[in-house]
Amino acid sequence: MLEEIERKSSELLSEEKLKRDSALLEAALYVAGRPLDLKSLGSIIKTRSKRKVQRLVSILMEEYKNRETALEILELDDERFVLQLKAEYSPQVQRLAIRPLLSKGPLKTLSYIAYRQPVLQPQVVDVRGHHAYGHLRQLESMGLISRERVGRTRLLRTTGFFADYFGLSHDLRTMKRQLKRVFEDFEKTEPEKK
Amino acid sequence: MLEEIERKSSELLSEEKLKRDSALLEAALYVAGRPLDLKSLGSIIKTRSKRKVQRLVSILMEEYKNRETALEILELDDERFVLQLKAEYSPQVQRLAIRPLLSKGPLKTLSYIAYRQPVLQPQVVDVRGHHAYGHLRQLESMGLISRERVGRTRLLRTTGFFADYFGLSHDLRTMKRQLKRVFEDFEKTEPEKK
Amino acid sequence: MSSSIEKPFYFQPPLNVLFELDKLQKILPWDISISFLLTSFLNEMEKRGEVDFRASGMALDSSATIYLMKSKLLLKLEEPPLPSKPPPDFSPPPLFLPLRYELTSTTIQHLLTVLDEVLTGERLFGLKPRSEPILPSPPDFLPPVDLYMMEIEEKMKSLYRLLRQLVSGEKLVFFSKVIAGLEKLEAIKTFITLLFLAQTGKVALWQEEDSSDIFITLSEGSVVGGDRAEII
Repeated sequence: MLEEIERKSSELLSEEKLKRDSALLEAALYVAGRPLDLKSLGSIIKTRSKRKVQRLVSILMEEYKNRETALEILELDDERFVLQLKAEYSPQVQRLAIRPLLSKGPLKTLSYIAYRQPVLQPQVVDVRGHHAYGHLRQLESMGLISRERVGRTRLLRTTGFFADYFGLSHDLRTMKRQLKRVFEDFEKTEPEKK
Repeated sequence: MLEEIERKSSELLSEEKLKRDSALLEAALYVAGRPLDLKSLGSIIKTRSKRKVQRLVSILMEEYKNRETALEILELDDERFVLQLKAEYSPQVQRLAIRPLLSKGPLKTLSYIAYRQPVLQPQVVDVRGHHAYGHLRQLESMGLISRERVGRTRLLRTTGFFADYFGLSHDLRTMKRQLKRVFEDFEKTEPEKK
Repeated sequence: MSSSIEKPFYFQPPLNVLFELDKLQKILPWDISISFLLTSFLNEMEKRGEVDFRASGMALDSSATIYLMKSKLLLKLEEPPLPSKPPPDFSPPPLFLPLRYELTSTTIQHLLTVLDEVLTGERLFGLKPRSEPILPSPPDFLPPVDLYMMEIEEKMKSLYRLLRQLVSGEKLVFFSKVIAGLEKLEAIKTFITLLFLAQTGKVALWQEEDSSDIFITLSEGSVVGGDRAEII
């Protein structure tokens, strides 16, 4: 009898823990608004077991599917997961997005880095002026660029998050080709801007 | 017999419509990331009936409550609704948020401006110290305050976006009353921090 | 009254204040009524029928000192009172920042629009993108530094002369005017020389966010150093 109670209570406890971990993963996916890999998700629930994370996210995905709501959790090719708005709802609510990701100055600096990467910090400051130092700090803290020490300076690149945000490839060469292509198309359609 | 089928099909149709409208409202709340009033929500599902919107959002709120997830839909004072992460999950996942979150210093400067607005910049610096200059730049760039030139100094106010973000009223007097309540609650919960 | 033979009557309180100067330092001048003391002193002398001129002189001197002390205090009182620092204003606690996902309005189109502007700027400054991101290794042969500096100085002098001609009454010169008709390479060299001039403080440069041209002003009293050449 006592054993039975103990078993039940430990079952309840582990179920409680499962629920909490699952909610934490949902919280992470919601707040990030971008794909997260198993490692990042694992770090949130303090586990290194990819299988455990995979299992929990799968349950969460299933739950979202059953709810038939506007949101979905998707698994991407490379074991990454994203919580996002179902594409069909996007047109009706897009106009509610009113805040830009970045103001114009930092966005300019970011665009230059994306186009010329990997690029040395002094070159960016040359082109963008001394305000660029502030922009770089901001871009780095938002996880849009990385700054790697090279000798006495830093080498700048955009991050995976940058690629995800703008829907570009994670492969640098592909991304640059994509950017160039879109850029050329864009220049063609806006000739008065030249 | 035919009538019965017609009734059933129209019932199904209206249920379908209800589900879709509810999902659209969820989509709107998700995308906006700020409180939305009944009018804005109504415009998304193309209705002017506030009652209808109210009913649908209430169902959605109830659903979120029952799901026991990391997210919640809250109704604010003035018939506005917001979808957000439950506060208890915030510490574990806030590092994943895209935008650099405000640390305690800038948040305190923001509190002061909100409470004393419209307030002159030197007064803010007087109370909050010289770090406040940096805070003001950050708060302005995030669209939380505006700085209007007045003679040789600046007059500071919070923006409409600020009110929305923190779920406060757009009416200055009401907002100050709300803030007073928030601060009093804070003092009650953290008396040692005075 | 004159119980002591050694001590004259004016060494008794309260008159002693006028004759024992060290006592004076310990008493608040406001507590001393000069007129009362002097009247008592005179009355006492009259009563005794003896006039002591030395003691009178001392009493007069002490009275003047006490009077001076009072005046000083009065002047001090007249100074505007120090503004008492108002108690610090109520500093409310930080607001709780709710975490919400928010779809931002920035799209790849926005990124490309600003990229177009940045690349135009890059072209304007003649800053050739460095094809190799790694620091270039030093070439085998470096021109002697002195010679190089002399050359730069010559170039700076002649550019400065040209700028003075172009200014002719106006306050500023447009960079586009300076390089009008020049080959691309020459334009780049001119720009670099201009940066050297700016660095020595001979000229100041600036640019408006919405303009592609650089404005140049000549500063007569050149200031060396300083961060004057800010390119936006």
